[in-house]
Order: sequence, then C-alpha cells, then structure tokens
Amino acid sequence: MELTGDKAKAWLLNFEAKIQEHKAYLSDLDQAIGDGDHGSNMARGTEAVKVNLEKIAEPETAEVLKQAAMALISKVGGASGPLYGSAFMQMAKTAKETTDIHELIEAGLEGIKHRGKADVGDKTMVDTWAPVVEALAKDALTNEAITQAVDATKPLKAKKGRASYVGERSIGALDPGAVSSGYLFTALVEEVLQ
Amino acid sequence: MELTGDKAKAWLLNFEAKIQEHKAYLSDLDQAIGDGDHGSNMARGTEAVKVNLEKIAEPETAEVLKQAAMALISKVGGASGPLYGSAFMQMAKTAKETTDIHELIEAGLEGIKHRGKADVGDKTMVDTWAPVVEALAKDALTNEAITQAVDATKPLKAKKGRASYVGERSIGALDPGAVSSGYLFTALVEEVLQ
Amino acid sequence: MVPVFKAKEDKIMKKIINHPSQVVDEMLKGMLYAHSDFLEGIDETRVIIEKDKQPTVGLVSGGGSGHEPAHAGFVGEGMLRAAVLGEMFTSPTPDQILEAIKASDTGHGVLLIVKNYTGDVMNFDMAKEMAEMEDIQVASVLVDDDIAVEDSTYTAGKRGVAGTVLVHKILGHFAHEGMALNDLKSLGDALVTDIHTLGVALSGATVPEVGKPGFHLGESEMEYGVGIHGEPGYRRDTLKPSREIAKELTGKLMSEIMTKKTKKIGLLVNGLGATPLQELYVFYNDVIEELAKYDVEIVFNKIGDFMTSIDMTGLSLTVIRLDDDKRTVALEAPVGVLNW
Amino acid sequence: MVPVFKAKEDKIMKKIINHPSQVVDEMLKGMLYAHSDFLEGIDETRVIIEKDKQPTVGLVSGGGSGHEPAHAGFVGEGMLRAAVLGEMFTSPTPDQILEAIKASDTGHGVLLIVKNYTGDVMNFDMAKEMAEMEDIQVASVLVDDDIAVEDSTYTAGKRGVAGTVLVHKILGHFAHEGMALNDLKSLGDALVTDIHTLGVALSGATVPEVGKPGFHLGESEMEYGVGIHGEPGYRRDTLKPSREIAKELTGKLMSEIMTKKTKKIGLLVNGLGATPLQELYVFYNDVIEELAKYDVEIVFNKIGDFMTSIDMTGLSLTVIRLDDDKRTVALEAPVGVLNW
Ligand SMILES: Nc1ncnc2c1ncn2[C@@H]1O[C@H](COP(=O)(O)OP(=O)(O)O)[C@@H](O)[C@H]1O
Ligand SMILES: Nc1ncnc2c1ncn2[C@@H]1O[C@H](COP(=O)(O)OP(=O)(O)O)[C@@H](O)[C@H]1O
Ligand SMILES: [Mg+2]
Ligand SMILES: [Mg+2]
Ligand SMILES: [Mg+2]
Ligand SMILES: [Mg+2]
Repeated sequence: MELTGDKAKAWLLNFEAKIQEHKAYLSDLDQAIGDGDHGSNMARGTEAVKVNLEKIAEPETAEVLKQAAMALISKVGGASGPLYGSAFMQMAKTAKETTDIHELIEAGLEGIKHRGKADVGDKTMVDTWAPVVEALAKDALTNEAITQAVDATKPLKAKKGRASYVGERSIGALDPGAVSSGYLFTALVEEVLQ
Repeated sequence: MELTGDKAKAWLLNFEAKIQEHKAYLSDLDQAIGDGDHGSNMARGTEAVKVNLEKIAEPETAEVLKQAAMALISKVGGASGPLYGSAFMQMAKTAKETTDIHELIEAGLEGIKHRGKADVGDKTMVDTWAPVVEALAKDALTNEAITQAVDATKPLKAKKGRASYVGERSIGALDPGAVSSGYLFTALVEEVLQ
Repeated sequence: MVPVFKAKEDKIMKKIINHPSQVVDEMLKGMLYAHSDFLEGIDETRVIIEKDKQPTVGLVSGGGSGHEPAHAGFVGEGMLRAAVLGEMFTSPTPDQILEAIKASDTGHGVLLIVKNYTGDVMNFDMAKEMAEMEDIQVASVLVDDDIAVEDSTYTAGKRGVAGTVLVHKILGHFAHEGMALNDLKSLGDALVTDIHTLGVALSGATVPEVGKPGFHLGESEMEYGVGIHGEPGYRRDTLKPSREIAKELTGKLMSEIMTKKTKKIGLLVNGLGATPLQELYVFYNDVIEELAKYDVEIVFNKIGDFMTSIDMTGLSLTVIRLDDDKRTVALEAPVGVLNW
Repeated sequence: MVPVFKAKEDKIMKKIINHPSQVVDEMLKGMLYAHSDFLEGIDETRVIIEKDKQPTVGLVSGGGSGHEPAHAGFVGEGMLRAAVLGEMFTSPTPDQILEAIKASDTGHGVLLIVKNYTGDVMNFDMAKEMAEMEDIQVASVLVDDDIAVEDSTYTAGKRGVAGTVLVHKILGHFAHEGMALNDLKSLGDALVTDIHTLGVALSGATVPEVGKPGFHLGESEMEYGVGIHGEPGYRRDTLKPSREIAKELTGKLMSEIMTKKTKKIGLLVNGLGATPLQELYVFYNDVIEELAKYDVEIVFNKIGDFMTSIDMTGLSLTVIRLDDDKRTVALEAPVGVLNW
C-alpha cells in the first residue's frame, strides 16, 4: 500500500493526538524503569511535528516525513528523539524512491537500529517496529498484532537504554518506547491501512 | 549567711545535677522562643564546672567560684555562657573581700547586667536574679520565692536576646535562662541556706 | 553500632554523619585534612587560620557552626585570617576567639567581624577585653543586615546574616592592601549601614543534636524574614511563585537602600543549604526583572551558598550599595579562599 | 495566579520557581543576566558560551539540566568553551549541540565531552555528524565513571557522573595550553579510564514537571550506587553512619583504581544538591581515615556541589588516578569559571 502525502499527514496528526492523550501513562511507564520523561519528551516532539505539518498546504510524502524528522530531532532530546528522528529521516530519504508503506517502515527500523544499535529482544522500541515490519510484509498489520508486539516487551530484560541500569528489575514492565511506537502504528492502521 | 568553699562546691554540684536532669526541658523552652539549645549549652557548661571542681581537694570560696566562671566562659558559648560566666567571675572577685551570700549574688547580678545590658522586666535571667538578691537581703530566700520569680517571666515580652526576635509571640512562655537560674537558686537553698 | 539516629518523636534524621555530637569536630578535621596546603588549626581550639600570614591587620570572624561555607570557607589571602567555629548555631567561647586573635596578630592589630546576636556580641566582646589585656590592638565591626527584624531599643537589634560575607570580602581586600586597623574599622562601620538582607524559608533547619526542624512549615507554607538559625520571620504565607517572592524582597530591600539616593548596587542571592542552584538562578532572573522598576545599575552579583542554615530550603537576597567604586573593586578582587 | 504547584497525588512541590515548564529557560536567563561580563547565550538555543574565545580547541559539554553548576558553571577560560542545556534530565538536541559546536570552533576543532547515556551519546553523535558535514573537525570523549553500573554488552554501559567535571578541568587546561584536537582526544580517552565514582542517596530528586521524587526512600533508608537522574542503585539499605558509607565507597573505588598500581590519587566529594557542606566534610574526614589502609598519596581534592541531581540529598565520591603529575598540574591551574 502507498503512503500518500495526505495520508502521511493524517497519520502523524493522529499519532500526536494519541501521545497527548497518553502522555502521563508513558511517563509513568518510564518512571518505573527509566527516568519518567518519555511522555513529556514525546508530547513535546509530536506537538512540534504538528506545528510543522500544519504549515504544509499540499503535503508531499517525503516532505511530510522530513518535517516530522526535523521536529523530532530538534525538540525531543533524550534517547527517543534521535531514534524517532533517525527513523523518520530514513523514511523521508526512502520516500524519494518509493512510497510503499512496508518499505518505508522497514527503512525507519533500519534508521533506529543504525542509531541505537539495539536488536530484537533488547526491550526497546525495536521490539514493536520489527514485528510491525514483518506484518506489513504480509499485508497483515492489525491492532491485535501491534498490541501483541508491545505486550511482548513485558517479560524481557532491558539491554539497551536507561532501563538496562535496573537489570532484572526491568522484567515485568512494558517498555515505554515500545508503547509509544505502538501508538504510532495504531494511528497508521486507523488513518492509512483501514 | 556565709558561703564557705565546701558549701560553694556542693551548691554548684547540685546545680549541675539539676541542669542535667532538666536539660531537655530547658531546650524545649528555648525552642519555643529562641533556638532550642539552652539545655545543651548549660549541660555542657555545668559538666565542665563539675570536672573543674572535682579537682579541688580543699575548696576555697573564691577559687571555687573562679573555676566555675572559667568553665562556663570557655564551654558554653551562646548568650548564657558569657552571662553566667560574668556572674561567677564577679562573685569570685567579690569573694576575695567577703563571703556573704547576699553580697556575692548581688555582685553576680551586676556582672550579668554589665555584660548583657538587660534590666528587670526584659524577660531574661535578670528577672530571676534580681528578686533573689532582694530576698537574700531580707534573709528570706525560699523555693516559693524562686518559683514566683521564674513564673513571673511568663507574661513578659522579651526585649533582649534571641527571644526579642519573636516579639509579641514571646508572651506566655517562660524564659529559659530565668528557669535555669531558678535551678541555681533552688540548689543554693538546698545546699547552703537550709 | 547505631546505624540510625533516633530523634525526638522517634523520627529518624537523615544526615550523613556519625554522631550528632561529633559533627563540628569531624567537619573541622575534614576541612583540615582537605586544605592543609594553606589552612591550619590551632590545637585544643576550633580555630581555622591561614598558614601564611601577611604583615597586615588580621580579620577574624566566626560564630556558630551550621552556616558552612561561612566562615572557614572564607579564610585565606584577601579575606579572613581566621575563623572561629562554635557549636552548632551557638557562638564560640571567648577563650577560643582569644586564641584566634593572638594567632592572627602580626603586630598590626586584629579586626573582629561579628554578626549581631547577643551571644556572639558578648563572647567576642569578652575575647576583645582579654586580648587588650595582652596588649593586642583589637577593633570590631558589627554586622546587622537582616531587615526582617525591627531595630529598636526594645529588641536585640537587627541580626547579622548573609551580608556578612560581603563585609569579609570588602574589608579583607583593604586589609590585604595594608589599610590600618582604625581605618578598616571606620570603613566597616559605614559599610554595614549599606548592606541589607531578607530571607525566606520553605522548610526549617535540623540541628543534629536536636534532631527535628527548628520550625515546621506546612506542606504549602513558606515564611518571609527568617533568620539563619531558624529564627521565625515576619510573615507566614502560602507558597508563592519565585516572581512574587522576588517582588516582596526587592521591594522591601530597595526601599531601605534608596533612602540614600543609591545609583549602583550589588546583589547576593544566597542559598540556605538545601536549595538547588537552579532555583537561585530562576529567582535571580525574577529579581533582575523586578529591578527594572528602579533607576539603579547592578554592578556586582554573587549567586550560590555562602551563609547557610544547615539543611534549610530557602534563600536570602542581599542588596549592597556600591556608589563608591572602591567597594566594587574590593568585591571583584581575586582572593585565595575556598568558597567565594 | 497559581500560588502553589499541585503535583500528582496532590502533593505540593516546594520549590522557588514560577512554573515547572519554565525552570530551564528562566534559569538560563538568570545566568545570562548575572554573568554577561564573560558569558553569552546563542539566540534560539540553550547554549551558554564564552565571550572571549582563544584560538584553541573549543571544549563543548552539556546534557540534561538539573545538574547545576554542571555544565554552565564550568564555562570559561581554561575549562569549557560552551555548555548545551537540555530539558530537565534530558539530553539536549543535535541542532542545539550543532550551534554550540559552530560557535565554539576557532578553526582548531571542537572536542565534545559526553556523559555515557544512550540519549546523550546519540544526540551528540548526530550533532557531530552534522558538524562534520559543515567541515568542522569534531572529536568526542565519552565519560563513564560510575562504577555502580555493570559494564557489559548487556547494558548501556557505565554512566557518566561527577567525574565528568574532572575531565572538563584537565582537558580544559590542556586545550587552553594549545594542545591539538587529536592529542586532547587521546589524552581524554586514557583519562576516563582512570576516573571512578560511586554515589549514595538519602532521598530522590524531584523533576519540577514530574512533581514527585523519582524514587522514594523510606524514613530510615538510603541507596548505594544511584545515578544523577534518580536511576536506582545497586543496594538499598538502612541509613548508615558516614564512616560506614565511606568504607563501602572507598573500598569499591580503591579496588577499581588499584588494578593499575596507583600511587597518587585525587578525591572529589560531590554533593547531590540538597546536602549541607558540613556533611560533605564529615564524610571527607571518614574517607581520609579509611584511606590510611592504602598505600596511596592524596595529591588533590575538591569538596562541594559540582554535578547535582536537582534537590537530591546524598553525595558521590570520585577517585582519580594522578600518577602522572601533569594531570595534577592541570587540576590545580587557575581557571576563569563560576563554580570550580
Ligand atoms: N539503544 C536503543 N535502541 C532503541 N531504542 C532505545 C534505545 N535506548 C532507548 N530506547 C528507547 O527509548 C525509550 C526511552 O525514551 P526516553 O525516555 O524518551 O529517553 P531517555 O531514556 O533518554 O529518558 C525506551 O523506552 C526505549 O524504547
Ligand atoms: N542581654 C541579656 N541579658 C541577660 N540575659 C540574657 C540576655 N540575652 C539572653 N539572655 C538569657 O540567655 C538565655 C538564652 O541562652 P542560650 O539559649 O544558652 O543562648 P542563645 O540565645 O545564644 O542560644 C535567655 O533565656 C535569657 O535568659
Ligand atoms: Mg526517559
Ligand atoms: Mg538558645
Ligand atoms: Mg544558641
Ligand atoms: Mg530522559
């Protein structure tokens, strides 16, 4: 399936709304195994994304993705800023050649892995992105698949990011970045895939 | 009545015991209108007095009073140190000429007034010392007279020392220095006058 | 082993110490271990003194402990020659002060800088009398910068608080330049009339041996005009934003300092011990915006912990009149102390 | 008007601020108001930079806010050229770091000093890539002194904490002396392996926008090995006397540093924000007595608040290997910054 400029914009605005709604929840998740700022980091970032996107009258896929990347990189900070930022930057670059959703999200995942050096099973956002990419390859991305991927971070022991400091104690908690990525993909399902 | 060296020593050892016993109470009184250290200040000081006096095998009035003065001056600090210290220093000087108790305590009161510039009614230890001196002049010092003097500091507004900072709020509280001076004179009654 | 310190009411006091009664001595030992390159102690006393004494008037200050870095943190070239440390919140005794005076005198006399509290005044006075009997020239300057307290014949007068550190710095500079004792004394007496301070507290200070805060403020309360020993202030209020605290303090301080047609001032924002530096800067920002209302130039500032009250949260603001540029030069001069 | 700040659970946060979301910006404004004689900001960023830039390698550091005086308090001659301030406890963003790099370069390149946190590393890396695209020479040194955290391929590695300030000071001195970027980088890479830190907390830190402490310690609890953002440590315990804390920390730190047959060390006792200076000295005294067990000479020390965690009570101890006297010279060299 193709990601048009309009759909891309709608997707990211929906993502912003979800983040704002669940801001406190994301911070609480981060408080448990990190430093408690993931909600405010993402809220600050997606609000900047929204501001950037609202300026675009005739959305063009690569431009929308690039504007999102710029906003995330320059407003979030912390770990999630460069990671989400790199994901969208890679997507923007790829969008110059293809707007196929699977290929775009796969490029995003590569951006995250390149920047953060995390792998599947390290209890990071990668654990949401990787199964999503696989589902998209089979054209089978559903809210259930997303929830399943997010929930699967619970039993994992964190090996990357701030949560790795708590070691064993991270087991049993959801990864906040995996959860915020979950919202990104539910928004994708709602705005683009359905 | 005369203050012999033996009696002087017994008096001050009794004073020390009373201070140790009521240390917490004195600090609590000071906490209410001062800084809460009068009990520990006096405990530290009278303990040093005791150490000094126990070294004296054949007590001589002036020497006992001087040793007490030195201990109080060098161990108490705060406001009460120089005041009690000056009182005993004046008493020691006077003891070279007379050992009459009334004259000695009167000299002590002068020492306090000279050092602290407080007058009767300022809600300080002077409000215990002054009536005691008067009672001694009439040979009529009793525990009741002492208690009455101490209690009379309650309705006063403090005009000297740390308690003056709380102004009106000092009304209704006993003055800690007046109370500790009360113990000094009850000890005098017990060891010397009775 | 006593792992925790039970205070009254069975509350546990959270401090990194060994025993409440040993704090002052162990702190002093720690200071001497750390700074023996230029500071030394005097045996059997709690005096900290410069090793290398220039042939100038020696400045001696001190007071109760609990105000660190005051006063030992200001001993060194161009500031104090010696600091005398009392028990926690309790003036040191005359014999200790006397030792500091004797060790500080190089034949040019000694200037005592005393905060105006009954205890400090009397103990330093006694020490001065003793030193004079030993033929040492001694003068003293009394600092009473705290305008929270009424100054009248019916009180012990205004208290000496954070502004004392500015007196150390300015007089320390002139002493270092070789000024004579009498001149330092006159300069100091004039100086203290141009320094005004007001403090606010968000919580009380806990003296280790007492084990509970000197006063208790409710969850949403603050107090204006507190002293540095937990002396109560002039008003208890609900917690206000920094901007309003700045407005109240600058208003009161400026109306004091403007009685002299002041054109140039210096500012000292002093943390009371447990206040993060970030809050001191937020507050400084509000002070500056507040001062835009006045026709004065800010020619000097200092922000940090200088005269604390153990672990009190809160701050004080000091305004000093600097129309005489020599004072500013003295404040800006480099100095060989730990915490200026 | 909102006089009090309701945090979650309806607890009131006691801070001298205006609004939780404005703390960083107002603090920055306060700093620039106060120190415009030698520091300036860069418009539209949260960068604080030296006004007078020598033609040498520029050192740029930074990180989340809340660690004051780090890092802005260390900007000036002989130390950092610029500090980049992130949100509270959150790494600054690459575009801000890039502006700091551009403004710090005098043609001799820029050295980034980065604390080892995933966020800081990634943001500084991105900025470095961007700067290289603009043909600025950039190198970076990663500080990971916190031995509380296991260093393995299964973690993000050791954290950068108070020891970072020693890296600023030593590399700052050599940069000031004219050392080239590559040499500074090699020197820094070796240096960080010789700096080890451990912290203890008696209470958690409260981020203004969160409104409650990052972790809660019971009335008689303390935690060993905490990080500077409220990261949990390696053991929770009942509150111990200073002597025992000193024993535990020096034991762990010395066994780390003695792997290199160290003969000379330096010590940094760092308050975490709300710890009175008197406790830092009591603790220092215990550290020195503990170190008598080891055959090492203490040739440098520093005691105070350098890398704080907002209003956390607690402290950290850093041990640095100083067998190379050049490091000691660099640490002792005079410097033109606010809070060294
Ligand atoms: N190396 C990494 N690779 C991928 N994701 C990571 C990595 N490190 C951290 N993350 C993600 O970032 C999230 C935390 O983001 P955030 O709280 O905003 O940043 P910070 O940890 O700097 O406070 C984690 O929940 C995790 O999903
Ligand atoms: N000027 C003064 N003259 C006489 N007594 C005074 C004066 N100032 C204070 N006092 C006495 O000292 C007592 C307080 O002593 P203390 O608590 O030991 O010292 P500090 O006030 O320095 O803490 C007061 O209760 C009062 O009786
Ligand atoms: Mg986080
Ligand atoms: Mg008292
Ligand atoms: Mg006292
Ligand atoms: Mg963070």
